[in-house]
Amino acid sequence: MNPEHCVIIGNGPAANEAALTLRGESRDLRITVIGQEPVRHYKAYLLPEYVSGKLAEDDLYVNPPADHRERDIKLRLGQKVETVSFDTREIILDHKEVVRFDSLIVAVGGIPRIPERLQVFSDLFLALKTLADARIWKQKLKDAETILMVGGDLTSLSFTKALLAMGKRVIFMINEDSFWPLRFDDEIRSQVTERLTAKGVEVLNRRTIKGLAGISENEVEIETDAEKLSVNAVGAFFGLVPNVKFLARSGLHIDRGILVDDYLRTRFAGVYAAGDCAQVYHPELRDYWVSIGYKNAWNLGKIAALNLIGGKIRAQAVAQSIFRVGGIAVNTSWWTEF
Amino acid sequence: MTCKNLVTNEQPSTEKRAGGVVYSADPADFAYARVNIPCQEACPAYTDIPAYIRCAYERRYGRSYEINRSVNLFPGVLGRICSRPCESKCRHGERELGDPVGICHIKRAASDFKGPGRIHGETIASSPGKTVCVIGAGPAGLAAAHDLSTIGFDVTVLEAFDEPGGMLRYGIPEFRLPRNVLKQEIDTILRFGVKLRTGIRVGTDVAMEELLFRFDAVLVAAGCYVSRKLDVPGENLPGVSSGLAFVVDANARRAPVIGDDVLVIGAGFSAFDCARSALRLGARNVSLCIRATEEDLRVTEDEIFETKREGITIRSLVVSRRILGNGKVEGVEFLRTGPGDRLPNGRRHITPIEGSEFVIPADSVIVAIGQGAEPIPSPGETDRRGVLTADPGTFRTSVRQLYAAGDFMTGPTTVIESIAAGRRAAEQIARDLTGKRFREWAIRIEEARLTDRERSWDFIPRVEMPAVLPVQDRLHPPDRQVEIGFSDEEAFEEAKRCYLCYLHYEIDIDRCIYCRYCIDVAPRDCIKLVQEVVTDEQGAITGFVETNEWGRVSAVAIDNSRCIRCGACVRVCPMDCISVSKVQKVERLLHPWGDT
Amino acid sequence: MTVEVCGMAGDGTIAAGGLINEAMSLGGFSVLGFDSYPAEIRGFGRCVTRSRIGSEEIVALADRTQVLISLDDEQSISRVPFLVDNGGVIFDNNPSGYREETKSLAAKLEPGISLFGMPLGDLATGASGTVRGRNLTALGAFTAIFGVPPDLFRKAISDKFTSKGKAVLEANLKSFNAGLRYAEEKFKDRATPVFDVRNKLGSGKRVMLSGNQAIAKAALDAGLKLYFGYPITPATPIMEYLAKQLPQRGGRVMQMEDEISSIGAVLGSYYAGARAMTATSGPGFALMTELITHGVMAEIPAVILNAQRGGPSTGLPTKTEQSDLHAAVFGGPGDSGRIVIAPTNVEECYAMTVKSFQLAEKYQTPVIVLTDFYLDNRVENLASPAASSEEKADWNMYPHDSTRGKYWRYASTESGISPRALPGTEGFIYTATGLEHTERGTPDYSPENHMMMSAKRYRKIMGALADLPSPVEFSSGRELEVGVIGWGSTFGSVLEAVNTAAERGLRVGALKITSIFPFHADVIRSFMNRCGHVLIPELNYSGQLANLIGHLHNKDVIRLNMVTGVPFSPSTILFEIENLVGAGT
Amino acid sequence: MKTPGKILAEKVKHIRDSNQFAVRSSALPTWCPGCGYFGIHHALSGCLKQMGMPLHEIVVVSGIGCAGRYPFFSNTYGLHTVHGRTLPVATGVKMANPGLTVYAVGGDGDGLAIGGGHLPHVIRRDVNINYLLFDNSMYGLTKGQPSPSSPVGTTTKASPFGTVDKPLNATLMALTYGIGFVARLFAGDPEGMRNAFVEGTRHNGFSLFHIYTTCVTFDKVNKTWDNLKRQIHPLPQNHDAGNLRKAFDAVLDDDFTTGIIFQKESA
Repeated sequence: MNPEHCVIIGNGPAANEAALTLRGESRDLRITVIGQEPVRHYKAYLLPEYVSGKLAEDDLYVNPPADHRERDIKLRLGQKVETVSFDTREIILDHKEVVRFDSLIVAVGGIPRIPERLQVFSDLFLALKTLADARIWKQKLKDAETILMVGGDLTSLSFTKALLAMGKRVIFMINEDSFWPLRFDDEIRSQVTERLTAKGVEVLNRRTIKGLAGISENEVEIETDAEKLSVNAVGAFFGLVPNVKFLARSGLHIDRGILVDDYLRTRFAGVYAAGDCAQVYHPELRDYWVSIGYKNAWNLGKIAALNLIGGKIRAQAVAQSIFRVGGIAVNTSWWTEF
Repeated sequence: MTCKNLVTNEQPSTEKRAGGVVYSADPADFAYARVNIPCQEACPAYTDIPAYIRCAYERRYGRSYEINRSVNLFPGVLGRICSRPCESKCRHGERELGDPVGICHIKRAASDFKGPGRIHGETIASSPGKTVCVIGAGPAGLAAAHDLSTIGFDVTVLEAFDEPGGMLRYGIPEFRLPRNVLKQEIDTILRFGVKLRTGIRVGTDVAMEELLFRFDAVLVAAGCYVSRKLDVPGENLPGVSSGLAFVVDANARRAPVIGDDVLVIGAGFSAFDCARSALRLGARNVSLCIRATEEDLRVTEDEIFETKREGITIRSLVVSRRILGNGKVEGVEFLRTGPGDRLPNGRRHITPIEGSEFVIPADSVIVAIGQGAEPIPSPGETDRRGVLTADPGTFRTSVRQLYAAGDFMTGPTTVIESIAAGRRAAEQIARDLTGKRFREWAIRIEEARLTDRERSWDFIPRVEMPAVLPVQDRLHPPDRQVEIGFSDEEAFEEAKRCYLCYLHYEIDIDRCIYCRYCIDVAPRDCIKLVQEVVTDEQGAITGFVETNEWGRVSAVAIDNSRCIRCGACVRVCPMDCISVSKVQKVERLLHPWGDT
Repeated sequence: MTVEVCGMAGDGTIAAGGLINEAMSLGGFSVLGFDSYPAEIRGFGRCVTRSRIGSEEIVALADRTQVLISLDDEQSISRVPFLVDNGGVIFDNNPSGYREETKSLAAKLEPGISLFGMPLGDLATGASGTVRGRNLTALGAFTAIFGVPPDLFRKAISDKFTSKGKAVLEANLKSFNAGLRYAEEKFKDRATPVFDVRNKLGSGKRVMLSGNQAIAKAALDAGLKLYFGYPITPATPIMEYLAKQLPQRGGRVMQMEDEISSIGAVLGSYYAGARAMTATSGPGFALMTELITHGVMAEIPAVILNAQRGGPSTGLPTKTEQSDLHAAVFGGPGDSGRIVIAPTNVEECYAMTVKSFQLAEKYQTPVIVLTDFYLDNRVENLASPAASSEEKADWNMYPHDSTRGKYWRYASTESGISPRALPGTEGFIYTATGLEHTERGTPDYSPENHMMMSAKRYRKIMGALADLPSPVEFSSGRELEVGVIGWGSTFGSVLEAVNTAAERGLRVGALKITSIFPFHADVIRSFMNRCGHVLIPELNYSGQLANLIGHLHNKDVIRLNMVTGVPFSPSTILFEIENLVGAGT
Repeated sequence: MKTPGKILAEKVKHIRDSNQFAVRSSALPTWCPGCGYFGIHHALSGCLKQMGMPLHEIVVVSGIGCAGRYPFFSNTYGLHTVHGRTLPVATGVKMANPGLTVYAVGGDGDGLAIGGGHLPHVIRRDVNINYLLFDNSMYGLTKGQPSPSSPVGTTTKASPFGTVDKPLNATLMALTYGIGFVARLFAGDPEGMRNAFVEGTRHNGFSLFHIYTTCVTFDKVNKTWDNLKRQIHPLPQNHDAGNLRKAFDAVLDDDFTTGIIFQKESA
């Protein structure tokens, strides 16, 4: 008889913790982890320091290369899930492979958000979410002096710090609909402006971007309602959105993220979601929340795994660490850093 | 499942015509068309989509337009605002095949490029000398009037508003549908002697009883002009308006007053129209509040994207509990919701979460959660709101001579459904009055040749509809059409993508030697070694049991549901046993003028 | 670096591998390539090409592969174990249908492998209208990912396809460019340029030759006049090459109705004085044995190439093996000693084929050149070979004019070589026969005569040792812990293994034997007796070379026999060497 | 005009119900897609089905070449021998057990080149073997060399300047050797082949079926589907297969008439 097959989609903290927890609890389970990026599990929050050169690539990785093999966890990297069929319990990979599962944990995390009105300029924005992004930045920064940061999520702040440390000139355009995961108000605006200015950042407030144009490989021109700027690179930091588009019309309940109950269960038996892609209702907040941050993801991955094999553990967010943005609340452990 | 055939209880016999053409009424053939030409089947009016796209490819835009107009009457309108049930069924959108063909955009191209001097052909039938009154000049009413007029009925249309068009004129904003396009198509519809009288409200200006006396039949197609209410406290506060009233005012250029912070409650096209119109009327922050999630919205993905791009926020999983304000609206209190299973009607069951109250401030609230029909004083059985009821199959009310159709009868639907309903009602009325059938659907099968379609065309990416950018430029003037329309070249490229599902490829197993040459050249797994053929009760093939065991291979069979009509198999078959035929569901006028 | 292309027969696998070899050779790299393919033409077999590319001379295929280009994922699964831990895989991520996890290449890979999935078929179709160009699309991707200058490939593609017409060439270039562009764009962040073409190997003109091509070219250079053959894998390409080239030099190629008639015609041709040859493989060689012994008996020269494949009988037509040594040396009725030589690489294929004509003519006997599937089909780039005028000279011993009228065709000389007259020469009429005969050539079954003539024929054959290449030793010292003796295509693997062992500090040596019969017993014996262990790796089950020379050692030689159908892996030999060193002390 | 799809479903059901392809093995043929051999296989399968012989009393003997693979695809006893020696082996089988029905199959290289010497002798002996000669004038398995039936001028890699040898005509050879039953057939005419196979199987003595077929992979010029379909035509209605002289005339007049050329009355 074939052993039960548990597939984990994603290769971040939630996914890896889920896999390790499952293996810790069961020797018989067949476990497959499918990661879209072609690299091993790394600490994404350290990427700014990797870009600045403070850390080497090897410092980012979490597990030694042979770790998964030793634990008999099949790790499949650089492979993308195209869709999931819950009727037949099949995962379809984008190279047209069919993988059958008995249970499933979706822990795909988030992807950088670009507001709809700016999506026509997507090509000119650089994000910093993946190691691949970081490599592009590293390359770019070799001969870039002036960087424009647009938006203003938490990654942008640590990245700004890293850029300043590299001696770059940073212009920061604070964008109210995107200062994620915070709901933006004047108090925060002035607080942020003050902090950044003190560190030598040129802060632009209340601007509307009218157009972006790539002048050359190394020059982007930005037109706002107030001025025209010319910079070497533009970083887009509008926060993350759960990377769940591939599950559209799969039958899962999806709003921003995958809607799960307190036990991280989706509406299908044996199917869980964890980490930055899960959306949970919180009675105290009177709102849904989505976790961000390494620790939260790690924790949710563990809970999903334990519940999958019969546990009954509630995922709970601490209200103080939850912030609202655009109708959605987020739980973060990063905020304390700022 | 029965075919939505006009002829539900009578079966025309299969007959042959010259030139190798067969018209079939065999249920198996209808079933074939249903399974294999999914776009045409998805269209309530059964528009022959592969045929008109092929014409567009041949740059015969006039013919392409006419193929549309012969069944849906409003190609120019539909090319801009159709809900496109066909595209979600297009095989190009199936998993692994890419995106659906931009069927609707090609329709618009046919309309844009057909040429101003185009003379619309029309098959007309002999006059039976009967009179019919149609109440309502919306899509259903106009469609019924058109069909009756072309078969010789004397038709009068009564319209309560000042202009004809119904929701097309008063419900759809001008930035979507320019009025000159609408006017031209209405004029074409009316040209066979339909008498249009506007500004006449039945029950007020004229009594139903009088109409029943003066006409041989009366068809009520008065649409849905009563807004549904939220039924929450505060709904009558100033600053709260119904979506319908808002758009009718906006479209009649009566410039409704709008605040800075606008909440639109509702999830349909109307709600989106309200939100985008509000922005064009000067609102600063517009939010759409929906009960379920974006995924459940029944508008197109493009619509959601464009709406967000214009700066409108969509707030999901919320349900309004009361409208707050003191003499004027100040905000709305909502509850969060949790989504449940999908209901049979496609909507999502949702459950408000107790104790999740929260408030969003606003100075205007537009409630666009649906409409219902307005009761018309009339004899006959009604529902509990006093609206005349009719049999959905025959359109007959309890009063002989009196019929009802369109949104008036069914509640709000789409334009294309209304048109289809109006046409079907017209046929029913004509039959009831004369005892004769005038139009019927058949499956037309014709020998065909290989086309010039190439495999490489499958990889052409879907041509995006060009839209006015940057977004700021859209808002002034407010009636500026947002979608620019395909160029001739774009329409040609998009038309190339169509798989031409009306072409049927089949291997004659009697002559097949099972050499698999066809499989060798097949571009994808569209030709199979088949052990058994699975059919449904009507005889349509719904699947194949495949095998790789030589002794079990009963046939080498083309799976038409995976065929992309590249013709590679036909070219190599040593036994010449692969035939191509054109299979179309067509409507036929049974007693054309001059046919004795 | 080793690059593999794997696909089903008909996917263009072989063509793709060939282009990699050509392009990298143009780039100045040393290349050794080898393909394996099934007997079915467009059937259901797996094709694999392996190209080892380096900036130093390459003597053998490597065990592990750095890059796998998959044209058929199901087939390529079998190649996964050969991938290095951080290898790369280029594959089609939009095949025509869905596949189960058990049949998916991606499912089998270790996480360290870089996946380069791209719609090869779709790109090729989009570029050239047909999916057939997907092999070129994959090469485009290879070029982009590993930093090969695209013009190397464009040149290689032009060289290959120009003769097929402009349309074919264009289609192929388009497919290549489509893959190149797509991969440049999609993998721009993951590209890992490894080929530095500035670092060229010697500037000498290098040509890309397979063993078969080298043999055919050598035959031409050696003055071949007539070729008779019958199609058989893996020798057929020699006939095809000659069919084109030989007529231009005034010769002829005749495809006969079978191997029996082929060898018959070769003997007839030599009898009449024209250089001729035939090439075959095991089954055809077996058919020829009777006529070969006729050649021995009638002392008619013949050059017979036996391209070995898996046996016995029809065996494994597309697999490599070294199991015809006994058949070559001993096959056939009677005491029929003949000369057998076996080249070990492409360069020697050339040299030894030239040599075989010289030997056949000089010693008036059939000469058998033993190659194998691997050696015949592998390609190497080497300095353009040429034969010296001495090698090309007429080596026949003509009868002295003084013997006119009293000519003994089979005169028992000291060397055993009897003057051979050619038909048409006045005064030297004789009859060649396969019956035992006297010095004059008349049938004679008397015991004395048969003893004497047998001795004469063996004297002649053993005398050929003087002209046969001596074994070559590659050693790291005089006293050796292990000595490895190799022959044929296996020797490259032996040498690589021995070199590696020497680098690891072991006292090891390799001995290359190219003269199989007769062989240099003294040289071999003295080598053996300096070795703690003598190891003889062979691609046959029974240890055929070991059987032949094993008795020369004062203790048992150690046999390492594989009949897996694939070339010997250097690491298998190295493993055995290290085992022996461990066991012997 | 056919109703789309419906006929297919009915026919497949009929095929399933009639167990028509029981004579096929389970292995899919490895011949190139489009190969004429499929047509021959289809026709012989039809013949066996039609004649209703027990499959276990049938032996198919083959040699080397693409046709040599035939027994693997047939649900009968099969014997795959060496190149060119099909007919001697088949003779042995038939002589050992006359109760068996024996089919020998082979290509034109196997039967006319390497094994060509066997044909006159098996005809002389008139052993009751049914010999299917797959004549596509091409060596397929060795990747495209000319065969003994290739027309003069055939260009292949092994004959880059065109062949100069004249082709053999197997039907004419067989008549000359004194055969009792010879039919010339076309792989693209399964119906015609099946009828001839039935007749020839019934014939008590050696029967030769000389079948024109294709090599879709290596022959793009000579015996292509298009060429053969254009050239092939049936024997005239009034052809007298019992008359040897007429049979010679028919073969000498026309290389492309198909049908039963000659059939001696069985004793």
